[in-house]
Amino acid sequence: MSARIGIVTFPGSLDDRDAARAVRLGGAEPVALWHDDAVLKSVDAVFLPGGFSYGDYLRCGAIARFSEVMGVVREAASRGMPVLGVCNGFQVLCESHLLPGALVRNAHLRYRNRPARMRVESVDTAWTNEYAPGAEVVFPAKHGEGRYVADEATLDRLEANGQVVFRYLDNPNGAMRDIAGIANEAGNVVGLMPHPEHAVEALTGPSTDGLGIVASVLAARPASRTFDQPV
Amino acid sequence: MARVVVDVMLKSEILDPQGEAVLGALPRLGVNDVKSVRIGKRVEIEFDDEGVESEHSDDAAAKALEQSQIIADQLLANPVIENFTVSVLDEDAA
Amino acid sequence: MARVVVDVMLKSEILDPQGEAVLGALPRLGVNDVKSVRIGKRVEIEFDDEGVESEHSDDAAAKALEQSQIIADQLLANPVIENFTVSVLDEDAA
Amino acid sequence: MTRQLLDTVGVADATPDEKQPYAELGLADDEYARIRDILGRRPTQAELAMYSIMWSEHCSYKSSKVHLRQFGQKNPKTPRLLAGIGENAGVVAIDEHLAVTFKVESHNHPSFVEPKQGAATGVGGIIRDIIAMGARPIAVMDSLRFGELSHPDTARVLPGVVEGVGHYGNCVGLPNIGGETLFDPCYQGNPLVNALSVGVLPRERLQSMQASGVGNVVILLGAKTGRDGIGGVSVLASATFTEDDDSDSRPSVQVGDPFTEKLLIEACLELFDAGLVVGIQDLGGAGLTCALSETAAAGDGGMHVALERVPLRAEGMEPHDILASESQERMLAIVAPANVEQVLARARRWGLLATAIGEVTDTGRLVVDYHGQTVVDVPPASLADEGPVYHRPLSEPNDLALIAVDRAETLPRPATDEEIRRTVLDMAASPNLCDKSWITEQYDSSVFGNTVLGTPHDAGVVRLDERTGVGIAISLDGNGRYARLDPYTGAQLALAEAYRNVAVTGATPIAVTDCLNFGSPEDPHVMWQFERAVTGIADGCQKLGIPVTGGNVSFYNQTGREAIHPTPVIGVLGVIDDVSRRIPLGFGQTGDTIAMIGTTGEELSGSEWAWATHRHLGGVPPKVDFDHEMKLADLLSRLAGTEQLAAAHDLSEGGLAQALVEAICHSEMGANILLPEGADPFTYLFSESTGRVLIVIPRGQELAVRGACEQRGLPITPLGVVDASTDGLHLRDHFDIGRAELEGAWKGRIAAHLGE
Ligand SMILES: Nc1ncnc2c1ncn2[C@@H]1O[C@H](COP(=O)(O)OP(=O)(O)O)[C@@H](O)[C@H]1O
Ligand SMILES: [Mg+2]
Repeated sequence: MSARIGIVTFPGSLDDRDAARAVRLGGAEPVALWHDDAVLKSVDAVFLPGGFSYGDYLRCGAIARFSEVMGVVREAASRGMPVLGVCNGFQVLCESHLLPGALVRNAHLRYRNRPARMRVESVDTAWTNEYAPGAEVVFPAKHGEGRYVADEATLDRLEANGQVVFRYLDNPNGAMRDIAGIANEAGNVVGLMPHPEHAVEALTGPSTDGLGIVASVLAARPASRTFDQPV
Repeated sequence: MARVVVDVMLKSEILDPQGEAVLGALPRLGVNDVKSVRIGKRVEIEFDDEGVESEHSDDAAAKALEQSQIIADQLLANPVIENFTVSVLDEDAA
Repeated sequence: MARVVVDVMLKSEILDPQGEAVLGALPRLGVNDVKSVRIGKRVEIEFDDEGVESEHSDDAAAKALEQSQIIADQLLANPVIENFTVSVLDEDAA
Repeated sequence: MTRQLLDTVGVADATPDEKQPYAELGLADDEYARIRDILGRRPTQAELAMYSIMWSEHCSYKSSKVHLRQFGQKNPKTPRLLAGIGENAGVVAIDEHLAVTFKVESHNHPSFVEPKQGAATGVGGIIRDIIAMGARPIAVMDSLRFGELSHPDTARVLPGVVEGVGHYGNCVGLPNIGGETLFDPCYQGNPLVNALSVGVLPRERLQSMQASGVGNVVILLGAKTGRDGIGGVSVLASATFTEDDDSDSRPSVQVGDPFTEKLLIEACLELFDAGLVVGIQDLGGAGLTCALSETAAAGDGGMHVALERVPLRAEGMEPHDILASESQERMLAIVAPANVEQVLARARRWGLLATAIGEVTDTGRLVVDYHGQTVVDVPPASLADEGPVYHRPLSEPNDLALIAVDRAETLPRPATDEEIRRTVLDMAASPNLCDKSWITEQYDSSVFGNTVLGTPHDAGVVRLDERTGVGIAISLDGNGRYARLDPYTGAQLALAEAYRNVAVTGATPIAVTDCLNFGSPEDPHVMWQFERAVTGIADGCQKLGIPVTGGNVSFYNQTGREAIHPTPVIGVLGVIDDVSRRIPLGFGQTGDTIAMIGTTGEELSGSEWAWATHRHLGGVPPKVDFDHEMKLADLLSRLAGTEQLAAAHDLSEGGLAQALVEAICHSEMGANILLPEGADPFTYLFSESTGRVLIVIPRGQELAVRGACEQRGLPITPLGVVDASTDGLHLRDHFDIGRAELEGAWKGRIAAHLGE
């Protein structure tokens, strides 16, 4: 049976269908999860897609954090379930304190859409283990609030623990230490600003590098493990 | 009707590019003696008084303040990057 | 050192989708008695005192206020949809 | 604030002589008399507000109607057309299963007053037209015109407009797949913001705006109703309020909420798929007034509405305020009583407000009650369909004959190779030709994962179906300078360019939408320009065999008495069977042949060269040849299907020189060009003769491509080869320009002008 990857739809999620396509093309089965239902439908991993949840009003991801589904995602993540947040999903993970730091307004103050070249800095995560260490990848980056910030101590800790997962080669937003994506200490929760799900087909993307994300989580899947809420 | 204001500002150590941009534009307005500009959010919260009506307006204000504290802490400000202050607006200032 | 605060709020008749979104989220925090939320900008402007140093601090404040009025009017607020208020911050509140 | 007696139908009956501010509302004496005639009494305030809005130029098309009829009369009959002019947007069949709907609309004036919100709500409005047809919106485009790039007001308007277009589209999750940005002093006080949206639907999901089925329930979906955009009818306020109310609180500016729009899209599509709605209509200009009267008129003819049920955002709104409000992000659905609960539940699930406000009747009247008192009782067709029709006087502008003889072909030209080289660089750096990525990078282009070609390609190409690979191509084009010189030809040039831009991607053009931006219809010269442009488009579409499926007219684009250039903007939709066969912009590989299809004449009047280097506008625009365009389109779609082209690029503003600059900068490769024997390099590089395309032929395909051209009688001229090792433009025997120098001229101009 192929792995089941849950994709959460919040009001204002935009990339949920695209994430489902990427999951499908990567050989897994996408499963739709709804923000207002505290159920994970026996998925093996969760993908929080990009978009503008709740309009991204107030702060990106701030309101989505309070959704029913995030309660069970948080719980499952603590038990080791792989969770990926892309763009708005990354913001939700930071706002939910599943990942340290915050994503703030781009230093140049504009929304900018440009392919981002990045280096894979850590392959010890559930979502990057199939990449070669130090591999260069290109995903579209498109956001107005993607500048990663954290205090120096946190940044040092992230670096020391190998929790910096993706680093920009041409920093598009002023992110501290060129950070594009990070992981939690356990390596099962990963967030990044650029969009791997928009780099899965040569016809539509700047590369097909995004497929490595799905391949990684498939490879990381423990033989038989379910992260559903214990009954 | 209790009205509360929550002011949310970026922590001083966090770069505020919007404030910087405004600062950079000031000389064009002929203003040259500004040292810094910081831009944050002002959130005005208006509480419903139903049910509190009969109570003292002081109580209503106290309750509104307390609730606003929770709202600010949990939702309006992100403690990683922001600080906030909460204050009750004068009835007549409304 | 004069510090001025400019509060910029959407005019009351203008839709504030940000405020609406926050209002809609409050029940998730267990807060049910809020009637409205409006979100605007709070701009803190800090003036340089060089040159004004020798004068009275009142003069400095008055000048800062006047300049802030101009900044708010020309740059910070969009008169088509926003109103603003300008106030001097207490020295010690700083 | 004390309120006087409500102006009900009963009150109106009893007070026939009450003075009414109809003139202030823009109604003429005879129009007001006709309203009294229709009603057999004086209108109530609410009715007066409704008539004044529905009979305005914007809603009734009273000046343009007699001319727009030509589209219907000349439109070629095609089985593809599932819904045409008169619907919210035209719908064309793509294959057995899928149909596409698309339309372009203006939001010019609001974007000048409040650039960001004006542009944003323009995008929001056109998206709701697409939803109303039963389609999922899948992309947007924007055609923008500003005053001089160096003018201080452009620094206010342009960034705001771009931010608004970007913010709204990005936030509802629609890729922006193209558009245009042009600068001319004539748009200084009157920028143009035209937004296009396109959507896709299974053919059987096509929706109608009919309020049919007596007893069916009228449901208002989406945002609360506030005082947005009721500026026009606010003169009625003084009649109802004894105490004066802050006039500031009656903004004409509307603020968009793309988040609510996104919820509207998802909720409406769910309702359509579940078969829960009988009719649907968006609320755009004229708000409830328009939606109620149009759905009622299109349906069984009667409707009853309890206005107090409309959820309000502002306090103290009067019936006429509620009816006139242009609050954004609202739709009106007609639902069978048995389905009402389900509709409300589904809306709730999406966090969307939904309220039953009335029902369909068979009375033939639109009756609106407010707290049980009748404030409106009118035949709905008198509002929606039977507005005034004007035959405005037309007269050719007096200066046209003089302008025609002031030909750009007589202007001094760069003489030496060095001067021509300089001209290539200066033109590349000019506002109209320079790189627009400062703008387009503020737009999401890849959301949905179906964008096959986006900016800076000639047309946007979007995949519709992952299984079959079928897709569409759209281009949006206009040229106000050409239209100023000759509105008939100018409009046809815009049509021909959009058509060719679609063809260049390998798609086959199938349908047209248009946005006609003009000055005041009360000016006979403007009205003449309008009539000529409409006739040009209608004749052109007839020749091309593709129908105009819908569009928009924007009049009164002027500053004082000075009208903008007549600016018809044309959107052409094409279909491509397999998007993987699309032809991109660029250069292919080293050794590929660069060639040009088409003929270069000495056509410089109205050109970018004449404007950029001499500030000159005169003469007659280039000739249009639709037969040639059709052959060209046929050729390109054939060559796309057989994958015999590596790349193609339309020649338009700036001519061959600019097309080469763009291909070089995009592909980061060089071009070795040798002009044909005896060709005058200046004319060859800068003439704007139409019907020309730069193509790149992979090695080994030259003969086949040449044969395909000759077979269709299309002239093809080899120009050189692609060279990845030399980088830049090498014009043999004349000059070289390195890529760094080209890019230095072409890139970064907009940011530099805006001081960023
Ligand atoms: N405002 C805009 N919005 C979206 N795309 C734009 C805009 N302005 C220009 N573009 C894109 O930039 C590219 C170059 O524009 P233009 O020079 O007008 O192209 P062309 O001459 O082929 O019509 C095109 O792909 C066009 O779609
Ligand atoms: Mg073009």
